Amino acid sequence: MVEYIIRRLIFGIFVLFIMTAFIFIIMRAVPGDVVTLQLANSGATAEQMDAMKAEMGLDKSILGQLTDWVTKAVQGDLGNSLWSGQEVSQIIVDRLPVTIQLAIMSIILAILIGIPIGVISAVKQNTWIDHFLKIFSVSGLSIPNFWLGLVLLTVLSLALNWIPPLGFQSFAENPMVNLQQMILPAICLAITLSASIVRMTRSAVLEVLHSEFIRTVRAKGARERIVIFKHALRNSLVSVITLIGLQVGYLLGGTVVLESIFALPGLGSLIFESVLARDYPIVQSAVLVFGAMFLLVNLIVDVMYGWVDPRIRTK
Amino acid sequence: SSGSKNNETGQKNTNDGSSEPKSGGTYTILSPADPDMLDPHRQSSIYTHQLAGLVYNKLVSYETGPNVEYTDYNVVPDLAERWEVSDDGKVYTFYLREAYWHDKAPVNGRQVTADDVIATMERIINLPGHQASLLSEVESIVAKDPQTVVFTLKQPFAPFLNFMANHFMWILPKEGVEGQFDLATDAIGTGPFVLEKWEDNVQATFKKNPKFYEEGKPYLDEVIFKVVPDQGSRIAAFRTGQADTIGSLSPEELDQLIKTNPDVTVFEALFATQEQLYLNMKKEPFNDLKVRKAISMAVDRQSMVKAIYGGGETSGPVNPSLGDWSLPLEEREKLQPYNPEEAKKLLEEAGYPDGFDTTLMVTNGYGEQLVRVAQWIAEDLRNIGINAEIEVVEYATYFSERWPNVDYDMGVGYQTYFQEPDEWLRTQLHTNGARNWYNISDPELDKMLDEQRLILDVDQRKEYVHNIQRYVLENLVNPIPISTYYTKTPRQPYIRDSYPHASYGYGYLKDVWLDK
Amino acid sequence: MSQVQLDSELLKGKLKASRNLSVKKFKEDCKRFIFTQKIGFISLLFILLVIIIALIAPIIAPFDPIAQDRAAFLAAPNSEHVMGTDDLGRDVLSRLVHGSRISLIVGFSTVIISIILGTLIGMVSGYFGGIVDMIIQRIMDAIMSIPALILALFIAALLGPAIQNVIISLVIIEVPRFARIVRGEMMRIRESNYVEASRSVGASSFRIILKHGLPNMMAPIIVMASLAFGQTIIAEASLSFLGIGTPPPNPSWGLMLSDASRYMESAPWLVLFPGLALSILVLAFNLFGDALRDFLDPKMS
Amino acid sequence: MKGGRIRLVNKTPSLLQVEEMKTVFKTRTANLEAVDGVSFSISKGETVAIVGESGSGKSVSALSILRLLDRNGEVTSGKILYNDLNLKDLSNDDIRKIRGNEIAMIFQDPMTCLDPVYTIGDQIIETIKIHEDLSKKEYKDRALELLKLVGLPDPESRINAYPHQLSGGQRQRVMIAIALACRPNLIIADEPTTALDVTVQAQIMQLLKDLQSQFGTAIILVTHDLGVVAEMADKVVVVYAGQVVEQSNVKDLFNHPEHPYTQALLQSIPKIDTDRNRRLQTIKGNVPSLRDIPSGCRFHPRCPLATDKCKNEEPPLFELKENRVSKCWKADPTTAEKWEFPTIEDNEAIFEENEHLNNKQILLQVNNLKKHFPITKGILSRTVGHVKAVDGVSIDIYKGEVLGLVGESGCGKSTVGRLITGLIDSTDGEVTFDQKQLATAHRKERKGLRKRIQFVFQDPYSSLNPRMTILDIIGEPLEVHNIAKGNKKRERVAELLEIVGLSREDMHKFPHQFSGGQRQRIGIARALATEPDLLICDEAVSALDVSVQAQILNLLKDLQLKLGLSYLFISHDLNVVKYISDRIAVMYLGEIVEVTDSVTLFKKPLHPYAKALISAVPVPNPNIEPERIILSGEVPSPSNPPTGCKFHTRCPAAMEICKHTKPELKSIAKGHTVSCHLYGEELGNG
Ligand SMILES: Nc1ncnc2c1ncn2[C@@H]1O[C@H](COP(=O)(O)OP(=O)(O)OP(=O)(O)O)[C@@H](O)[C@H]1O
Ligand SMILES: Nc1ncnc2c1ncn2[C@@H]1O[C@H](COP(=O)(O)OP(=O)(O)OP(=O)(O)O)[C@@H](O)[C@H]1O
Ligand SMILES: [Mg+2]
Ligand SMILES: [Mg+2]
Repeated sequence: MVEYIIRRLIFGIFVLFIMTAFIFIIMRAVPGDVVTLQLANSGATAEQMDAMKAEMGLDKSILGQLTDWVTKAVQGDLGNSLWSGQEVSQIIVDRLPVTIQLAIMSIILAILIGIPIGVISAVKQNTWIDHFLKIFSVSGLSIPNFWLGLVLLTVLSLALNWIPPLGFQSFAENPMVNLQQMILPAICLAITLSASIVRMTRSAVLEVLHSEFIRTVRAKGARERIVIFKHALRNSLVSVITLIGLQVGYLLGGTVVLESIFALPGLGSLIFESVLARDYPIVQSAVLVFGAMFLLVNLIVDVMYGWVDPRIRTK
Repeated sequence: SSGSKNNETGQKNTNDGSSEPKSGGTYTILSPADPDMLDPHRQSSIYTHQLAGLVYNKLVSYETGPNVEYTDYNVVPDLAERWEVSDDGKVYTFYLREAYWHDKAPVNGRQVTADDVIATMERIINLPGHQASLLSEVESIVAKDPQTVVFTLKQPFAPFLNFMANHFMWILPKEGVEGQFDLATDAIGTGPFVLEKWEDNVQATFKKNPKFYEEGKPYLDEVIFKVVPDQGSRIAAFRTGQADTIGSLSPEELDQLIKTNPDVTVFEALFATQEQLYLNMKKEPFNDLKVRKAISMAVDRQSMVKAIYGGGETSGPVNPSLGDWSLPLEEREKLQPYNPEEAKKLLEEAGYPDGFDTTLMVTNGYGEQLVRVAQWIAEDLRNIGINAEIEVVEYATYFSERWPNVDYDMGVGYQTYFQEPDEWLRTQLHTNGARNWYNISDPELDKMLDEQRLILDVDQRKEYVHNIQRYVLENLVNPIPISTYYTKTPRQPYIRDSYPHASYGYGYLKDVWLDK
Repeated sequence: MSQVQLDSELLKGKLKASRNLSVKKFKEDCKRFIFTQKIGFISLLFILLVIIIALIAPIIAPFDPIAQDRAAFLAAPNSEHVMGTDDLGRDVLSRLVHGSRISLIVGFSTVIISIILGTLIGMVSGYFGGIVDMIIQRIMDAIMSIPALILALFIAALLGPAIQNVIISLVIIEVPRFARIVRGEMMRIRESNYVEASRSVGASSFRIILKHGLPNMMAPIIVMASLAFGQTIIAEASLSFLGIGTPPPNPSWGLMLSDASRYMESAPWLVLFPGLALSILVLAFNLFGDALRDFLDPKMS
Repeated sequence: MKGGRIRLVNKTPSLLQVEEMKTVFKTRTANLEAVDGVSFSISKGETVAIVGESGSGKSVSALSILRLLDRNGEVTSGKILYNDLNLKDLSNDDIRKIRGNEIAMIFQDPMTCLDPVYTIGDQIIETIKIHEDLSKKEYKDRALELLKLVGLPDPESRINAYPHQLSGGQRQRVMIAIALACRPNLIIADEPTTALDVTVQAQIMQLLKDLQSQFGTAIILVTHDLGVVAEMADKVVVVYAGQVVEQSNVKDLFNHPEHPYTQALLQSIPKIDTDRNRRLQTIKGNVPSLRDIPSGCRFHPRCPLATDKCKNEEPPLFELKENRVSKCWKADPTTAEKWEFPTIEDNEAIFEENEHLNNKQILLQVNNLKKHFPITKGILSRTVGHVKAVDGVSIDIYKGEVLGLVGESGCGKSTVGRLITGLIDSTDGEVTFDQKQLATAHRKERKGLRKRIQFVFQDPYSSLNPRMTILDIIGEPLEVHNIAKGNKKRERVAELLEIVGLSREDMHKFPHQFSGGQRQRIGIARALATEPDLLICDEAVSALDVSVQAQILNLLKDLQLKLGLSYLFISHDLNVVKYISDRIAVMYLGEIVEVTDSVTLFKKPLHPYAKALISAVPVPNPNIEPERIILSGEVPSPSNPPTGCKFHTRCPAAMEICKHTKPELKSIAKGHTVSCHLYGEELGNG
């Protein structure tokens, strides 16, 4: 297992490297850079601009810049923001917890909503309950989450004269406020994810229910409860977990929009602002962190496979 | 005529004498975005300079107060207690008041000296950026004594005092200039509020400066500046009392807000800049004055600004927010009539009876309203046969490539918030203007632009500047001023003595107090 | 009649017979689909309806979608403007009708380009395996490990708002997903007995990929495509919401929705119609995809 | 006495009595009567076998008893009396108390029947927990005891194993332990040994017999293997298309089958004593689909004796004597006429002599062939070991000859076949075909050689691309080798279809429109397209019903004689191999251990493994009491084979030398080679 994890981590680093290069090259291939952006209207001379570019290391070839960046990043130095000059690592450390908390809350919410509904749907296959839940869950996939966020916010402020308190506070600082701030965006993100979980749970449970060992369990005289929760659900978890791993990408993507709407200082909103401001080191690092998060979640997913399915554990 | 408008709907903004200002309270400002950095000399962003106004002072500033219009540009003392101008208009002597830096390391509350001013000015001159040009006419700066600074100019220069009041002229402590602390992420000044903490893109917290040079001020204990990117969220926050002010709203948004919060007060003011429709003079057919005039005539400015911004004025080459430096409203309207029939005729005369196809560049970096303006203008142009396809360009590309390199047919955009007619006119319209991104080259105009800088008498200069504007609207017609809209900013009803000014900086918050 | 003629007559007859047979099979399949997948069928009808609307948009739209009625800004639905007007006085119904074009163009182009690229990459990767597969998969992993919307945002923001840029960025997102599915299918098919049978008679790799691989993976690809369609349309809307999607004045549903979000309180109809249209279309694609999956899954019958 | 089995006298009160049971599946298009009026009874300690071809309703009958049918199935009428309790009418709760406790079930495939995510201990204990309230320790003790009972080695540690960590035979033992957990009175076993190798099958059958004699449990055994029936059952119920067509005690059934279907079934299976030169009896047509049930007697379309009456009137179950019924008009005691099954005319029944074999020309020569599949690990796919799937195999095939290849699952039979065809590359060794070496031949030559060796696959359905027409499928080799195109291709395909007994009209259909036997004919037609000299038949008839299997075997023999084809015939069914092969090679763990002609091998096998293998074959004749050599232990892993003689770990005759010295393949007699230390060269001159 340890060897497996190490191997996955090495793979992950490899993947992250490709990703970094990809982002790096695209970002520099498009027009616009910080220096011109900052100085275009200033009447600064070309020499002044070049000097500034040199100061920021933007005068080298893309490959040279990439090498520089990677060498430093490997040593834990992610550079400084080209605008504020702040250390990128610090900015990321400040913002990462928000996004992580948001992601975790959404995943938990989505699981809490998705799995029970999925199981009910499977057990009541082809009844009206099933059809209803099916339409309901597919609808979850069909509503853009930014949309949901806006509606929630407007409706709440109008109907209840309440919105989550502004000014982000971390969970450690003030759990009550923090939860109030996080719950709405988490719900918006969770809806889509839970919709996929419902569908996956339903089909996985159905498939397992058709398998032979379920017949064995029934032949033992087991109650339906045991058949479904002890055997069918447990065996379906592998596919549900895989799904969560794959959907985490969508979830993290959704944070961009929802963090903007709900004024949460997370990585998602950071990345959006930084792309527009051509703040290369931040974009670079934030994408890297997102990628790493995605890979990490998938690693956790794979490790969990082993926990769920002993066939994988021993391999 | 008044080029500005400073109305309060609702009641009780000014202290009517019935109550004395109360100290205390927190004032929360919601903003759609954050300064990218705090260094005011490296950044032209409004967000940086608004916050700088809380922390820093300039040598001189613009007057604010109950009897001052939002757009009045009266230069008043700030860090300089008073100043003297030599008769030849070339030597300015500033006498510093007794003021102390904020009590933060490494400056630790020492007194402000001439050295600080000189260090700051040198920094401004040496850093690349727009601000350097503000001091381009300065020959030398010397400290006569620790409290006196003398500026010697190369020649008499009319805009000088205005430039000294410009928001780029925030005076920094020497230690900052020397790099003893990071000006990008920290700010130590002399202003009414002390920066306590700045979390990039989240919030900036300011505490009252107990040693502010104006006795008894500021009243507020704390100013909080929060970033809430989504407009809907900002409104919701205001509605639920989590914010004191949230920036300007569209008429529809304001209507809805007033429905739920009827006692909200609304501050209305002219926007500090204007939309301009600019044309690439090197390209056919925009090199033809008739075509430019036709385009200008085709745009229904009044209906546009009403429909999109809920109200505003036809603007001129100098933005009306600069008060009477701008042409009077009637004249602006007379010189830029809405007359599609006449426009069509002009086009015909120019040889385009059926109009032509072109593109209209716009960026969404300024928000959606400008994109709507572009759509409006395109529709107006369609009416006279010009088929302008809208090209929405990403902001960074727009601002660092397309616009400065004059890589467009037509474009519509906002100009930077200039505070001096010289900036409005000379940087944009002079053949060598730093912001002449339109391929304008008119030797006669260049001469006029150079001359107005030398006229020291204010009234005389105003007259001359008006003439230049008349000339521009008749003989150049590029960039075509469109409109300046009224900003409508909701405010919580308990806010008192808030007198904002068109120039940058939240410095006016020193007067604000909360009546609750 | 000569022998050759006879033969060709015969051949024609045979061909016709075989065509008839597959036509008949197709007809039967359709009937079975309609009969067993009612929701899916209704969804399909809805999708077809939207496609037709998009095709004949200029004919059925009562107004020019970008023409501004300056006498009626933000008009509530009325007899002239059945769905009201927007903040520039443009007819919402007409914009909605024309907007379907953009949604469908973005959806179709993205999905079709992604299918082609994804299938090519996936088939090569899956069939040959080994080092080729390893390299391709790592690149796909790298792209996939950037959260979708962030990648789209990144690319669309850098390239600027334009339909083709939206499509490019969505394609970059979808390709690895298709490639992965196709690769899996190809690996499954590669191991299948009929491919082994084909190899045992000496068929070339090219022939196997083309004749055995492609036809046998169409079903999962179609299912995947119908689901990707929905995601793509939503992604376009999200990008428009962030201001990097379809550029105005062209109406896209996402853009309309994002523009309308400012008038959520004052002009809710602006939000309602494009929102409904978008959600129902995506819903239809999802339900259709689901139905197709059920239909094609032998275990479900 | 057979293995101490208790034979109960008639008239004992029955434990379970099924009367006129009818099971219906609701599908979207129709209601399928999968079981239509089945009746039988079973007494304590008795074994009743339910036999029939695939799809005849055996499993459904078994599942109906405990109401374990899929959700869409229901027992609609009839009675299922268990100790006077009608299981059909019990509440869900009550029948649950019977399941596992009074009546237990064992299913076919032990891998898919055990929940993969729980340890086997958990799964055994679960059963006990459901029905009995014990302490934790008692549960565990019971589980251990059960594992010991079913002969699982080292139960203490195995109790914590997961199903995938056990071999097929061990898993089946666990299934049996689960079934026995609550000491049920009746066990219903649905094909309990079908998925297992013959040697393991023998172990499991022995175990069931032992347990039955120990506990007196009654067993309902569902199977299609008449050999297993003959060996295990007291009473046999023959089902056809959802109905019981004959019921009898086992001896009577095999000695005097009453129903024409039973008769045909018995004749269509090759037995050890079947004459290799005789054509197998076949039953025309296929088992009817439930959607399209024939009128009258359901068997009439396939019955050579059918009359108009059979077509129109459904025969009742005629009771011939006690416990003996037949559902055939011929058995009507009122009209009782003697009938005899029409046998094929002798000149047709006997195959011609195979002249191709006369000149003994070597066609294929395999020399020391090896295939080691690498086991990889790590990021860089480091090779950490090898699966020695084929480890030095040498065989010859003569022109016109059938060489049978037998051995346990995983011993490398298929790999040998694939190596010879060139589907995979060998690690070592050489294959010489018609005097040309395959490995060294250049590309064009190789392609030419490949044309002459073709493959017939086990599963006819999955080896046909479902999206291609038969024309394209059979035409593929013609196109690939540029033999024929367009019109010519069509003609050739038509010809081939006719050769394998299909009609040319079939070429425009798709695979799913054919029955199993027809599909295998298509597979054969494809293999014949390039006019090959050698066919490799990898389990080519294993997936087919016995009646269809007989058709295909006859076809293969015909083709051999007519076209002079040679076959490498790979199969685990030794009866089939014996019937079709001229010579047989026995494989164990990637090596050939014995090669000889088929008669000799069955009469006088030499290698201890071959002996065990042959003795383990169930004989479909209840009168014969086979002497079993039950091999102990499991097949070792081919990645880590034992040293010396690979068989020594399981060999009853293992000697010291076997552990470290590998025996050579020696010629013992003419055409009889064996690799075993028991036999020196000198022995062979006999
Ligand atoms: N859930 C179901 N729905 C519809 N038909 C079914 C279902 N289960 C079984 N059948 C049908 O019932 C018939 C009898 O099936 P059954 O499994 O009893 O056959 P069998 O005799 O056990 O065959 P085999 O030897 O292949 O196991 C078949 O035609 C099968 O298709
Ligand atoms: N591609 C492969 N990679 C690794 N190991 C393989 C591969 N193919 C077969 N093997 C292994 O080689 C051994 C022999 O396999 P093979 O399929 O030849 O056995 P077999 O005798 O045909 O068995 P069966 O009767 O089950 O078909 C098995 O242990 C199998 O797991
Ligand atoms: Mg069965
Ligand atoms: Mg095999």
